Amino acid sequence: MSQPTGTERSDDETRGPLSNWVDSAIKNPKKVYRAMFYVVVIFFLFTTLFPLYWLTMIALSNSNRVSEGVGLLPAGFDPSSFVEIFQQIPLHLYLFNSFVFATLTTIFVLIVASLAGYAFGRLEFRGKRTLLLTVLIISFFPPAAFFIPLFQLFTQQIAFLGLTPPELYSTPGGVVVPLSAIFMPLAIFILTTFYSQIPDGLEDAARIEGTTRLGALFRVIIPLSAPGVATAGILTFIAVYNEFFFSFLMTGTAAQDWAPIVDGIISYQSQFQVRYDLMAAASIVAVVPVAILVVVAQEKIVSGLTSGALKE
Amino acid sequence: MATEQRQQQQGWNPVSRVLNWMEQLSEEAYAYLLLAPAFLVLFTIALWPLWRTFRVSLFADNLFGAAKTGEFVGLQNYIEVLTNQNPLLSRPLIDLTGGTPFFRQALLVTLAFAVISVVFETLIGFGQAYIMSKEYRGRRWVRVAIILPWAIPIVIQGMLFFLLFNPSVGFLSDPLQAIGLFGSNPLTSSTNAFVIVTVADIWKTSAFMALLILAGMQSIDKSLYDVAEVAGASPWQRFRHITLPLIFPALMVAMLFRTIDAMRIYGIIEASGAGCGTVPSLSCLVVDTMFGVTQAYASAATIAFITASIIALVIGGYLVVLKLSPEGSYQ
Amino acid sequence: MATITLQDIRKKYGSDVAIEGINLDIRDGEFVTLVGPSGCGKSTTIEMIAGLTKPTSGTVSIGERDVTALPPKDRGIAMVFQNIALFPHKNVYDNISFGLQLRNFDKAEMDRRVEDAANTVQLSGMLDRMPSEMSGGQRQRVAIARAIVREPDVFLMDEPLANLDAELRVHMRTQLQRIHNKLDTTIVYVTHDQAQAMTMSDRIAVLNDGELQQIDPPLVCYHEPANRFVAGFIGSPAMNFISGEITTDGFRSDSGHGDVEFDPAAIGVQAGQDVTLGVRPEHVIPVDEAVGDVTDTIETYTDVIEPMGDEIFVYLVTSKGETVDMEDPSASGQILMNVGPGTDVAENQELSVVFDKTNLHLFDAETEEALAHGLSEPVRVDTSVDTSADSEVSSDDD
Amino acid sequence: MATITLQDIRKKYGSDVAIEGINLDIRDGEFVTLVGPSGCGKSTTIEMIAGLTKPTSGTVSIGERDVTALPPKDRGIAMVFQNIALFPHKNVYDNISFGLQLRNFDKAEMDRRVEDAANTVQLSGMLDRMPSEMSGGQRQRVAIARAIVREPDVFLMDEPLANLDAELRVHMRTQLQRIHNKLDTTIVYVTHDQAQAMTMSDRIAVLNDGELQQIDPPLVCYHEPANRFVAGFIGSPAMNFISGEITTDGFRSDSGHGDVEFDPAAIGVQAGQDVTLGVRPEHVIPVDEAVGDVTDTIETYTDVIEPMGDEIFVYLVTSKGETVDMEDPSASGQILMNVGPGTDVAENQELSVVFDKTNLHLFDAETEEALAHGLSEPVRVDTSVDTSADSEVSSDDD
Amino acid sequence: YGASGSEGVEILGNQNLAQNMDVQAFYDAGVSENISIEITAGPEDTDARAEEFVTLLDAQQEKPDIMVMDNGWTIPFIVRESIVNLEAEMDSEFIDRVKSESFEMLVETGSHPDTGELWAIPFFPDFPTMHYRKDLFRDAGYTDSEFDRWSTDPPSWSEWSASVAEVHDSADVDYGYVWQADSYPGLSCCTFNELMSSYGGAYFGGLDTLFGPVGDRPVTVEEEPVIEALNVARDMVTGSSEASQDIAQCSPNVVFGWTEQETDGAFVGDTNAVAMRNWTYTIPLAEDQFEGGQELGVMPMPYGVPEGEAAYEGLGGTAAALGGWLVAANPNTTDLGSTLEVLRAFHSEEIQAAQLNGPGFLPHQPDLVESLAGEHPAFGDYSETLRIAGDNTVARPVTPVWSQQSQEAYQDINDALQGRKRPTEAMSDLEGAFIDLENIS
Ligand SMILES: Nc1ncnc2c1ncn2[C@@H]1O[C@H](COP(=O)(O)OP(=O)(O)OP(=O)(O)O)[C@@H](O)[C@H]1O
Ligand SMILES: Nc1ncnc2c1ncn2[C@@H]1O[C@H](COP(=O)(O)OP(=O)(O)OP(=O)(O)O)[C@@H](O)[C@H]1O
Ligand SMILES: [Mg+2]
Ligand SMILES: [Mg+2]
Repeated sequence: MSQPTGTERSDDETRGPLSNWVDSAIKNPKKVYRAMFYVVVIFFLFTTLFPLYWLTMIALSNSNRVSEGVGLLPAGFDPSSFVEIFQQIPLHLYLFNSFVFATLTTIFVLIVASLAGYAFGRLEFRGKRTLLLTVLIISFFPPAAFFIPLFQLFTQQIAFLGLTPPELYSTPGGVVVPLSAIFMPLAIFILTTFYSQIPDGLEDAARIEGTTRLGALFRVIIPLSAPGVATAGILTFIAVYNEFFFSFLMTGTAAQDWAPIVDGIISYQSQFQVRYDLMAAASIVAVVPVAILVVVAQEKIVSGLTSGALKE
Repeated sequence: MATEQRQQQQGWNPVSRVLNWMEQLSEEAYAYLLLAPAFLVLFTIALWPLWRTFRVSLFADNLFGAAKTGEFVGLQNYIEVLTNQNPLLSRPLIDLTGGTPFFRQALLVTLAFAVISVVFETLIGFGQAYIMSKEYRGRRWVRVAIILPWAIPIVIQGMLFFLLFNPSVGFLSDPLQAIGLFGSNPLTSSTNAFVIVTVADIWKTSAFMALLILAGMQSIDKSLYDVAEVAGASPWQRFRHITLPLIFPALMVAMLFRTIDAMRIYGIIEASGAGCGTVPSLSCLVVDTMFGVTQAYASAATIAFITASIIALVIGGYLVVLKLSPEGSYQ
Repeated sequence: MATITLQDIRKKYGSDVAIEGINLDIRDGEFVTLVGPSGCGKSTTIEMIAGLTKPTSGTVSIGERDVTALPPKDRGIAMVFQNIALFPHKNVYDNISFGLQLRNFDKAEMDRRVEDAANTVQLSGMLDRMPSEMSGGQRQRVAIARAIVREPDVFLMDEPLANLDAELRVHMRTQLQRIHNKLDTTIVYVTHDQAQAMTMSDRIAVLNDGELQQIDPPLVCYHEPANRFVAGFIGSPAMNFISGEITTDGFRSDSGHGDVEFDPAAIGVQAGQDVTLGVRPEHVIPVDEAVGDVTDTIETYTDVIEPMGDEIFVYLVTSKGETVDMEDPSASGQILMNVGPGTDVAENQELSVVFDKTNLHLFDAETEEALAHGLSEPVRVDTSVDTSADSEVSSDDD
Repeated sequence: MATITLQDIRKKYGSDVAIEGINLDIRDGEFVTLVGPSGCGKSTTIEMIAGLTKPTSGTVSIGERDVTALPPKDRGIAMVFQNIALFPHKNVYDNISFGLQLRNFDKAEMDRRVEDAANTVQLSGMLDRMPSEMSGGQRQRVAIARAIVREPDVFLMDEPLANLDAELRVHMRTQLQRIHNKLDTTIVYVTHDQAQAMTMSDRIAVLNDGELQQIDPPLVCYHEPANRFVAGFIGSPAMNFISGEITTDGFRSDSGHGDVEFDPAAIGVQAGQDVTLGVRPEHVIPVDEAVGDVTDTIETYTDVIEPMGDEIFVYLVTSKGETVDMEDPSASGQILMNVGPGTDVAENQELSVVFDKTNLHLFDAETEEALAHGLSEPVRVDTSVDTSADSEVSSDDD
Repeated sequence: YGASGSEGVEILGNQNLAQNMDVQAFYDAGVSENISIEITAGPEDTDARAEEFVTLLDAQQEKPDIMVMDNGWTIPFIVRESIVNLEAEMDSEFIDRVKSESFEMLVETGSHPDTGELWAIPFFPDFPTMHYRKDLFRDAGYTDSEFDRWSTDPPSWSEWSASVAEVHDSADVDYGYVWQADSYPGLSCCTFNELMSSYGGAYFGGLDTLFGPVGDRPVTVEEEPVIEALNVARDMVTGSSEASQDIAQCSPNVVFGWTEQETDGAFVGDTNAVAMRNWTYTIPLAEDQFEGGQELGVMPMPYGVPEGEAAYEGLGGTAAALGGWLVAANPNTTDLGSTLEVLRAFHSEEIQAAQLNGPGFLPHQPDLVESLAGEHPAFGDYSETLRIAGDNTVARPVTPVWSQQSQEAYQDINDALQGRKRPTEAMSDLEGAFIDLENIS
């Protein structure tokens, strides 16, 4: 294999590179496997990235030539939309608002859901099933079903159990609080699943070393569930960052009133005219923070976290 | 001994006193304590509003005055909606007469969408998770690339697919028309628009599946694969006997929540330009009814609860068919 | 004060009873080894002392204090787990120092202690490794270091040396004893290794099927096993058992080989009682080497011979041509003999042997309780006193 | 045909060398045990045979076929892992039958085999349990059953009996031998248990620091260790070493205790050469029991006495009042003696001992290679032949 | 961030207004200098704007003080009494002046349907006109005389469709006449509404019953003129000659999925169509965009049947759907006095001039349209056309249930256009749905 004989070599030359490859592939099926793997990778990259590529082409197109059709290259070339998006509206403020919502909600959800996930995943208690079902049932409802009472509550029109909360409308609280509740069931389920898979032996070891049960959760179980926690975090963050229903209705339309990024993006749309190039450019800009987050967080989704831990 | 003293000193600190108190609790009491914050949030922010919304659904709509609801009518709203007698609904919810074409009935559209999108997203999610889990140069970028669609706001996702299938801007509808798959106005034909909406959703949300499946895969102890390999398992058998059962809980969570989400589909329908008129879904009915200037709150609340019940039926079926308890294979 | 007291401890897993009801008093500074067959409840017992498993009923006290409801962290214990349980996300240093970090030790003191502990387990160069980059034995040593670095009142060790080689095992054994002496720690130790159990322990607690069989100093367990189970379990290779009955002038074996003469009255047994005679392999002696008070000659044939280096196991059968059933070493008609390395034996030979009468044991066939130890001047075993009280008495002499 | 050949195998983890270059020929149907200190590379070697770890260089062949690039599943092996690694989501039955299910065995045959294997490991009643509901030893037995049920050509077993008690260990040992004989399987076995290594193996391969020290039948390793390392490693308790030098009429120890007279020429050493004398504890004999060819009397004092039941370890020091350093058993001036259980010794006594001259070993102090085994009629060790070739020759006689 | 101060008056409009309106005009119109005025932008999409107002009124927000409302959904706010009843707050002399001087339809869509009280002041009207490419028509032999005639006296649909078809045949553009027939609110309120009107049809039997009383008016969508209008629209696209009039095939079938912005793209952006129906805002766009020989022509919408031949009073002839916006006051404002003072200014010539010159919004007073728009650089050439079109507007029947009815309507209309239902079948379905909704109270 490694040392082809002279005749083979001359053979190869006449048959060309493809059949050479086929030949060596037959001898070494790993090669075929590798090649197929890369084909699959490229396929997935193409399907996920192509629409984004095209979005970039729209952003780079000349604004009034978009409607002529944008192909693989921009219609006209006008990168100025990336500047214009900041001139028309304070896009950075919208970005900041969404970022604040997403960060606060993600932290809050991860903490509260971690406690609940620990209880559901690792403790035995009566009513576990029922409570878990209750959590699930909350996500059956269209968000609109929660909206009006919360809206009235946050605008101090009604009281909850006799209490009137501070006016949360048009503050981060008005978005973070409902979104926390809405994205909590998913996070609880994810964390429950992952926490329950950490072997008891490791928690036992931590407790013997002197942690409380809660300490074991934060020092051992959460670090070892990093893939699950990172996933729950990414999913929640992105969902909130792009959430439109509550963040739109619970805030004003202006960046100063805590309007979210999506509000910013759609304001490039006027009644009869849509600046696709601006919307595209703005959404590309808006995706950047998320992309950075994903780059960072995906490092946590690594394998083998529990290998070498236990003999069993 | 030093350790001992330290522990005693800790005993005076109020924080650790609380922690100590928690530590003494029985497992059950401790579980309830840990669940308290979550349920406090869920109760105030979710259950309580639901209760209020439910109450609204028991009253009549009032469209012509300052008050939004009229007299108490009990379950009348539910009966009217379920028998298609509520004129405020733009689409039949359930049309048993068969008179309305398939893709114009909210329930059927919703179910079809849920089934198709969840099936495809699961399959694609598996594929994506697989390539994200392998080690090779540039893996981190592949991961980012695959997750990116999930990071696209729904408005942009909608715009993107609207434009891609827009006969004048994009270039996808021409070839599809040429081979006869699409009509000339894909976004106004319910069937075509349904396909577009579904494709758009699969494009975006496969990443959701992929991420959860990937996380599940990464939590598997590698030595189990060694054992399986030595036992003679082929790659498929390793997948079948180790990967699949061990990611099953994570997969279930992913599928469960995707199904729920798919059955609440709304945003992409509006954003892609197809519109609730072309591809009506259950959530479309809720939002249209609740937030139009008509402000038919009672009808909207009714539909919201009916939607939730339908989802509950489907998810219940899930749990029964897959013989899952909600806590699944968590033991 | 770190005495450990288990009172009427029972533990059920669902409907499976793991521990049947154990009473155990461990004195301050004592080194008690739990032994028993796989699955007998050793780990369960140790986990209940640690507070990781709640007993179904009964109380656990450590140093006078009832700790049954106390969490593990407040019990002042360190533990080596049977399944090792290293923190896979922490390197060796962090694994070892974890308990110290929790107690906010200062860095210098922590470094010193970790360095010390790592030296003790001969891992000093490996503090930066992750558990997944270590061999099985190395991981086990990290687990030991993690426990000893804390210098607690009580050590619980569940097979801490299972994956170590003989030399290291000896080394660790001495180290543990040194720590034990230095800190005056109470140690509860689980092992399957007879040599460890014999050499390290103040007392050995023998468990079987969730019940405590005997707790006594090692040699008492060896020489005066409380019942047939302990007799068979302690000592490797195991004791030979010969079933038979009491006659008016001693023991008559069912097979006719291995009769022993003594006065039944001296040990309070009656003629006709079914009993089992126990003789350890080293008390089976070729007749030409016999000295002292021995039984009558037994004609046997050698079957398998296993030279072990420092001793030789000889499997004897009582009738010619028979072969030893290695799977059931106590099958009737076969006897295992253990002789010194210089002894001249060959397979399939005739060989006359005798039993050393001073070291014979007699057990009731039905209750399996010991009736007598040593049949030259038989000593009657007082079976009316229960095991744990018994141990209290007999262990006083250590 | 399942011979196993390792050729020039090297394995590095990053820059750490785990295996230095090993050549190993295992014959079809042979039972080879790998022994060596913790971390010496036993598991790595076995994993390379299995194909779980790729050697950095060198080739692995199984039954004539070069399998270096072959995945584990195509190598026809079954393996017991050191870390057990049961499938946590499968019950005992499914864990054991996993390999059979992969091969689509029919249900009846599978049931039969699983039942058989479960019986062999004494777990027949537990087929429905989940691994998490079992004790450490029980899990280990499941792992063994999972391997033996497959009846493969080659068994690789990494400390399969570490967590089992003595009785079960003996039982498993016999079972494994039975399987070995019945199926004529080639077995590569890792253990820390000397008794297992001695009784089960056709040959023992001693590894140290990633290098093969000796591969020979057990008694050859015991009686004719290739070097000081093997001499010290094989045998428990370990051999005593006394450093000294060759004089014209034999060996003179540095401490003055333990001189031996012999003719240096007979073993080809020269006066003045630094050497180490090795004597096993059982070859240290109280002078009054001495028979045969022994050395001159050595005056010693007993320090610690460890009665083990069937034997007694006596720690001797050569000058009065000194105490034994248990941590360094080979410290100069101390000698470990192993005597029979009847021997009458007490602590802090004077005791004259002699060495059995036929069982003394001489090692080069520098290279640590063996120079001679037995100094009554000294046998010269031919050091020009390298270890592996050596083993080929010496193992022929088994 | 945080609560807006109560100082000054905030007007919530759109981007265009916020950016291009000269605030000074308010002071010129007499608003006291010590009232600060701020114009902010809300969502551009009309439905989103409506939702925004619903929520901020529900939230009892103090800001904005003045809301710019689409005449398509002002009446529901009036009926729900969620805005200020201006007739109760302002002097009747001013109210009467507004009522009499403004486009009548705008006034009606800002008044309470039961009492006729004025709740919102007209801001600007909007209506479509027919845009066409004079240069292409010239190439096909048409001359300025026709163009001049059309600008005040539009052709019938029958003539117009034939002309467009003829021009399209010879011109190098892809599309003939482009218009908006997507299944969207614009179809029911406007495109089809005006077509139906010019054929003498109506949803609820004429102009008197446009704004109610709900449940007490006839539903007339099954009548012949409505069906005829549907057939005309279909014929323009399919050429199937189902209408009783001769209508030439002149439109591409993509119009069934098009809204304003696609037609805009085709006619203005890509200069790729012969003619287009669109709102007045496209006139400046096209003026701006057209280059070389390209030349814009504008005329009122073609008619179906002549005025007077229609069964209902005021229908037939040229008809343009009335869009337009009103301004209303937030009842939660902390300074109602200043708010009313600013509102009053909207009905001044200064403001109407400023809105025309700034954001390009036409005046809401017909007589100002001609005088002011005549000088406007873009509208100037077409001021008479605009006036005629403005005089012939037809409003949508806004009531609290209109939003639902509109939805039913555009779905059924689009179904009929696309051939998914026969026109009669679609209209009979629609009649059923309308009656159900009429009877809801
Ligand atoms: N993944 C790894 N990375 C770095 N070093 C490793 C890795 N795995 C093993 N080693 C090192 O290689 C050497 C050999 O390891 P191996 O597991 O073969 O030892 P072993 O002989 O089986 O020891 P034990 O008896 O303790 O199980 C050890 O020193 C170990 O620390
Ligand atoms: N979670 C559990 N559920 C059910 N039975 C269990 C569970 N844990 C242990 N057992 C059973 O309890 C008994 C005692 O287990 P334990 O672990 O204490 O044994 P052990 O003496 O430590 O054995 P080994 O020497 O094999 O480690 C065993 O028979 C075991 O099968
Ligand atoms: Mg155990
Ligand atoms: Mg190993």
